[in-house]
Amino acid sequence: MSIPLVPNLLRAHLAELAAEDKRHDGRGQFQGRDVELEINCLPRAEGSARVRMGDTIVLAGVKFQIMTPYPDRPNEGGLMCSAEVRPVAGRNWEAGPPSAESIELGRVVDRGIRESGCINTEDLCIIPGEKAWQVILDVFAVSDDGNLFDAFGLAAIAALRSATVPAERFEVGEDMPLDVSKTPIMCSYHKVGGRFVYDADKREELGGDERIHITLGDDDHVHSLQKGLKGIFTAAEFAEINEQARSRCAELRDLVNNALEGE
Amino acid sequence: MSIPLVPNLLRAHLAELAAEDKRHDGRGQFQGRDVELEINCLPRAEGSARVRMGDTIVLAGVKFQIMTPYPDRPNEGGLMCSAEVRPVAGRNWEAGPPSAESIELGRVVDRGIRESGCINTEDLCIIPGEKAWQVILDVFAVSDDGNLFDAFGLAAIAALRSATVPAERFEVGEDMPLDVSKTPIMCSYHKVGGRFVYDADKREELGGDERIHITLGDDDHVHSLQKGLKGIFTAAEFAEINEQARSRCAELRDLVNNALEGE
Amino acid sequence: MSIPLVPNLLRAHLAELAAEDKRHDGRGQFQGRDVELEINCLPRAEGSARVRMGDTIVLAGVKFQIMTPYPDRPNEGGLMCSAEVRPVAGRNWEAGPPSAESIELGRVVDRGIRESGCINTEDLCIIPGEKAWQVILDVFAVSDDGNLFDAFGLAAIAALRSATVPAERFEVGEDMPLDVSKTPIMCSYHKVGGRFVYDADKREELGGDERIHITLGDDDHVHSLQKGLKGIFTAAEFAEINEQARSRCAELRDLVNNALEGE
Amino acid sequence: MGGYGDVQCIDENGIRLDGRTKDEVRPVSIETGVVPVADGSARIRWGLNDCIAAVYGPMEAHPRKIQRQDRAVLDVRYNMAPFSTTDRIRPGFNRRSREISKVTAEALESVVLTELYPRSKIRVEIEIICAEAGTRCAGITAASVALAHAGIPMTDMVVSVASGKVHDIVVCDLNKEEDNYGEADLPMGILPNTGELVFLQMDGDLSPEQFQEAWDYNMEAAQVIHKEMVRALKGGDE
Amino acid sequence: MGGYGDVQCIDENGIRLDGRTKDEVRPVSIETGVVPVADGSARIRWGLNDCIAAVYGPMEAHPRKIQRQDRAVLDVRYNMAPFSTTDRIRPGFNRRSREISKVTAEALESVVLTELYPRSKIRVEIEIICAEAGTRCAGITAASVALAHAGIPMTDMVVSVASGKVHDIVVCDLNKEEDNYGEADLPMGILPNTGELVFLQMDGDLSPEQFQEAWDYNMEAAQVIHKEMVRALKGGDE
Amino acid sequence: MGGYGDVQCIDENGIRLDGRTKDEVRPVSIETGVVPVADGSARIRWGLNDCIAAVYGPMEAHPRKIQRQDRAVLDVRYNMAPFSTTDRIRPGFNRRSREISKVTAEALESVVLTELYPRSKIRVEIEIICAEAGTRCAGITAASVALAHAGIPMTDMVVSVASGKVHDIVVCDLNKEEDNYGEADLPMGILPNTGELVFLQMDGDLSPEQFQEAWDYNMEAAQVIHKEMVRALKGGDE
Repeated sequence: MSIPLVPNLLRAHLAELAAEDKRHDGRGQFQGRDVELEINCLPRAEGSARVRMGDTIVLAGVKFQIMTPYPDRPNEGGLMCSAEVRPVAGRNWEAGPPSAESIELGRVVDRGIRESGCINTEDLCIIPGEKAWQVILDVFAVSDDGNLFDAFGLAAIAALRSATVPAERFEVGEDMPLDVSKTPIMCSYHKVGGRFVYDADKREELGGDERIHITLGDDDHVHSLQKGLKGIFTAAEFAEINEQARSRCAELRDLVNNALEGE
Repeated sequence: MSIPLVPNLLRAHLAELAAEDKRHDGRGQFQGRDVELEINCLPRAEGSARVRMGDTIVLAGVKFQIMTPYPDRPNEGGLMCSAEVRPVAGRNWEAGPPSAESIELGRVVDRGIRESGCINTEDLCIIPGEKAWQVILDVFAVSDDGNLFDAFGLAAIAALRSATVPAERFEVGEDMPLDVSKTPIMCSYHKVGGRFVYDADKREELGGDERIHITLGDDDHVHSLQKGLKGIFTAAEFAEINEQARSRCAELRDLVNNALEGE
Repeated sequence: MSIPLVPNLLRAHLAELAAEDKRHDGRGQFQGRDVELEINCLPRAEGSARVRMGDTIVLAGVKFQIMTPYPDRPNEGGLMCSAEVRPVAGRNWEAGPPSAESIELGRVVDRGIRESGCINTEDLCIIPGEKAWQVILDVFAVSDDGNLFDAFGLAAIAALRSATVPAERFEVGEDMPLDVSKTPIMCSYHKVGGRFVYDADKREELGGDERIHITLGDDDHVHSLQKGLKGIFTAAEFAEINEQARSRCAELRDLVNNALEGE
Repeated sequence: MGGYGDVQCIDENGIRLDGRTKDEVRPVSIETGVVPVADGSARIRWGLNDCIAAVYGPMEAHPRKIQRQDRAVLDVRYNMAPFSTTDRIRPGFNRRSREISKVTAEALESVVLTELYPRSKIRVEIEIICAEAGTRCAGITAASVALAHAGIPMTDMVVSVASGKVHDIVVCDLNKEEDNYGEADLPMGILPNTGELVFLQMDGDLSPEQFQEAWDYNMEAAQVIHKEMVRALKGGDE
Repeated sequence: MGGYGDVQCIDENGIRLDGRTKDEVRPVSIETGVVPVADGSARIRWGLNDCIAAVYGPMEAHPRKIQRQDRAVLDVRYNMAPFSTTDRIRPGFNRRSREISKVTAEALESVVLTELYPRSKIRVEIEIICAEAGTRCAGITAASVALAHAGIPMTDMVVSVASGKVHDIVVCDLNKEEDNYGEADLPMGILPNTGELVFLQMDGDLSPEQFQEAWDYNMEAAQVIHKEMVRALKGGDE
Repeated sequence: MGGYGDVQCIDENGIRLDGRTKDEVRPVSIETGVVPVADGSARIRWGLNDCIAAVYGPMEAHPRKIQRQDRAVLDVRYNMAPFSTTDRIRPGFNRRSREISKVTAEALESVVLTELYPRSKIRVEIEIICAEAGTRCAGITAASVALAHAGIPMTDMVVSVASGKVHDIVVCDLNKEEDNYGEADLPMGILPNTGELVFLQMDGDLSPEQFQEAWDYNMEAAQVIHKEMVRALKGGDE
């Protein structure tokens, strides 16, 4: 995404609102936008999810391939997460080789999933040293009105948890659900008008400063952190949003569980 | 090729001529430039041709490689056509990654050959599942004075029909002619001054609108069509040039046959 | 490196100095800067060297990989030399794909080593047709104050001669010194103010014309030559610098030998 | 176009694998507003095809060298999402996508009144979310609706559809099996109000008579699809 | 973060493979002026890490589209030299390096007074010559010293260090084995004068209590490393 | 330069595989005007080498950052066509071609009066259609003729030729086998009117005496080739 000139008027406006403990769309400091989660919405994918948070819409699809295990890990398959935001998703996303923004986005979403250990790559082995599953998770932005990180994180874990290993199509056994042992959830906080808010929309992103992404596991364990963009924050600020993330992650985990039970 | 500013004066001039049923070089609406075809002109290629149409000059060369057949088609070899117009060929062709223009050119030439079925890829198998011939056809523009499409198409089929499979060099049998069962020929029509003309030269390309490429087989069967550039045409316009293409394709097919008999 | 506008004042100044047989830093026409050579300075490399010539500083590191020999040379391993000058080394070196300057630099250093025959690639074979050593020599510029060619050439041969084949780590036998039978040395001459000088620094490169790189072997045999940049020179000029190169190469060869004996 | 091996695409009663007769179009439904942040957008579901088109602009064209003094440029990208097909598609440069993007842009430029917006750029983004034969036609059709939804003036919309031949029988609006195992594919881009063309490709083998038959199927199908385009634009965003 | 297999990184007395106690920092030494042609430079040796940072600028920012009207841009590149690791690293584009370059730039932008140099560019080049866990921290720390050596005004320097967890024990300043076989890694970028943060990443698994412990180790380690940074800058080029 | 294995390149009577004596040049013929749309062009056939050079310009140099205030830039590309060698050459980026393009440009810049065309660009395109050792020399020589044919003022033309060593015997104008199996290759770019040099490379192993012998062969060969260059330019386009 090309970096627009700093919109100083927008920054000033958001700072005034923040001084009165308000946000431009009327939400509270740690209030998220409405979230819709739909499962198994992509007919050609082995697992999929669609997430809508306000006007931010994303898709995640899971595909499987047969790989040869790496020589030093003959009993393991692989997990690959890929995020590349295409220009369909917004005015400022450009075509061409992945930007630093889109690389960071992909790697942070990937680490949130991978570092939780929710997929045991040894479960993906078919024949040691010869055949294993490679799970490929593609997240795709349809409409970016801010906070793609959380939307991608939510769609990613929901798509994985809904996935079926297509063993029959590859003639290596019977189809079975992909084993996903944890449900890591990412919550992102953006410094806007001098304070952190949850689930910033595009205007808050444009008129804000640094952001912090927190991925928590089922038991409040921290699995991944990332601070992005220019900005200084204190230990006390971090402690507050970390506390907030615990309850919000639990709510979103319930949302995923309910959507999967609905299947 | 970078797109030059629309040369409005040239357009107006060509339109005036068209209104009087004339072309700037004195040709009739469906009259092509003189065509020269030379066979086996590239000593390092296994088949080759050189075509000159006015000041447009192109080469085509055929090379062979041994490939491993694809697992889902163990009895088939491959055919690859490659066209990349290098800056030697004209002032407006630029170095660098292939432009959309040059990709389209390559793919249209490729489809004209491939879709005619003139090469049976099963004939290219040497040992099923293990070894097969990959035929690589490279077309190369020396001088572009318009209508590279037809020059490439003609050189391509002539080079293929002149090719010898170099089995002895690869130690898999005796050299033999490449089996090419059909002679697809492409004819291109360019809207200039409001009407379609055959075999546009560079000036007509620059001052014209859309173009239509028609590839016909031995029996007037249609094998490939492509409309390029901005422009609207009617069913009646298409019917007229399709009719014209039948006789012209037959003439050019004779030219190829005669050149090969001359060998 | 982006080409700065020709610094005409600098050129004029250097020409005035040359007319009086002087150089801007007080050196004689064929006098080099002080040279420091340090061996085995990179803990993760199997052979390494650091060269300092004035404010030009470079590193060279040797790594080994196991390769499958090429089918037409089943008894040979490989030698790969790689030089890419990264922007750390100076204001005018830019990030991105390798420039023509950096490609030439890498290839000239590579040829100086390779064409001397100092490495016998048949010595690198482990099991014919199956396993062989690939020697990878990476040269790296830390600080470019002119004449990277000679600094790279010196670091390269010193790193190779200091290298140990890591057979134990790859479980193919016992560690042993890499066999390097010759010590090719490069000396470079730059036309500055109308005459050739040895070991030009950055200012002389910026205000100079063509350069000639000469790589000589142990017995004054010529192994590699390269003329770079725009400029015309005479046979007499070449004969003079070729003569100068013989004595200077011998001195630098002694420097390498002494550094290795010091190990 | 490959041979059809053992796959029997049409039965003895002229009924196709998906139950259609040979002159029938697959079910089509279109909605607008599916990319809320875009200036215009549309989604077409057509058989199993699922395609989104978004329009941004007119906006300033940059870098300046792409600007045209007398008109807007259309910057069109056709892309297949990685999960849109049975075998995952690797993101990145792709000659097929580049060619389809080019001919799609040229088809749309033929109807958009680009001369109203000199020096500007209109971005058209076409994303195939799920693919089932005829994705280039779905893309052109969805892009036309998205341009209209964005309020970009056009002389007409473009309706695109591909008929073809399978087992030597000409059929309307090829489905996936017919595309894979059939012998010819004729995609066209039609102006529904005049029957004129702005897009034409063809691959395979068609006799002159078969060619005419496929052409006529496309002309008829265009009217069916056009009705759904108009409905979606009148009906507003659902 | 992988499992630790048979590697025992801490013995029964709490002593680590390199002889440190769990709250100890690896030996650190810093020198300046190591790239004579640069406007500022620094080399940090930290355990077996060997990292060079060079600063060029402020200079005119080109191409113009990267210019900012109200401040300088920081153009930061983190790179690992091909011979810096056991397995040679192929030169060229690399997603990991791109991400580290980005977060490093953002950390440094938080302290550099970029508004003093509108429309200009400051290049920061970080090269890992030898790697032994924590190279991104070494890079940020070396770059801070190089910026100071170049005379670029900053509100504070950034000290970066990564503590983590191995065998369920939280340890300060991970070494290579602890990074390879441990369970968590928490790199932070700390302003030593205020304890504020400009850089934060984390990977792996930490309970809330372990997280706090690793955080506190980093805060303490930052003070130790900061002393060496100040010493190197006062001591001048050796 | 490899070893020569079993290939015997020169017989006991000093006759080479292609029938030449050791001081003989391969047959050379040159024609101009072979690229009708170019401002100047030439084709050289030299042994089995077949090389085309085309010149476009002087024209405006763009993008502007490549412009020079005081002279024209020469934009030279050397390329081998895919069918020019026994094993097909894949199109695209290639380090060898980049280096040859650079040294060719520098050789030609040494004679072209670039200062007559400030801010402009002269494009020189060299295409090897068929290759048989010494293609870079063929390219430089053809480019010189094409520049003259385009009417670009030069102080002299450049004649390029490569002598070398095979079986420890120095021979003039290496052919393919001698290049493959020989021990040294010395390509030079010579101004035929002064004997000065603008291009020089060398690979392999030459004693000081052998070096001088190869140098002298090149000087003599240059005169032979120069005659054909002049003839082609005087004779006009055939």
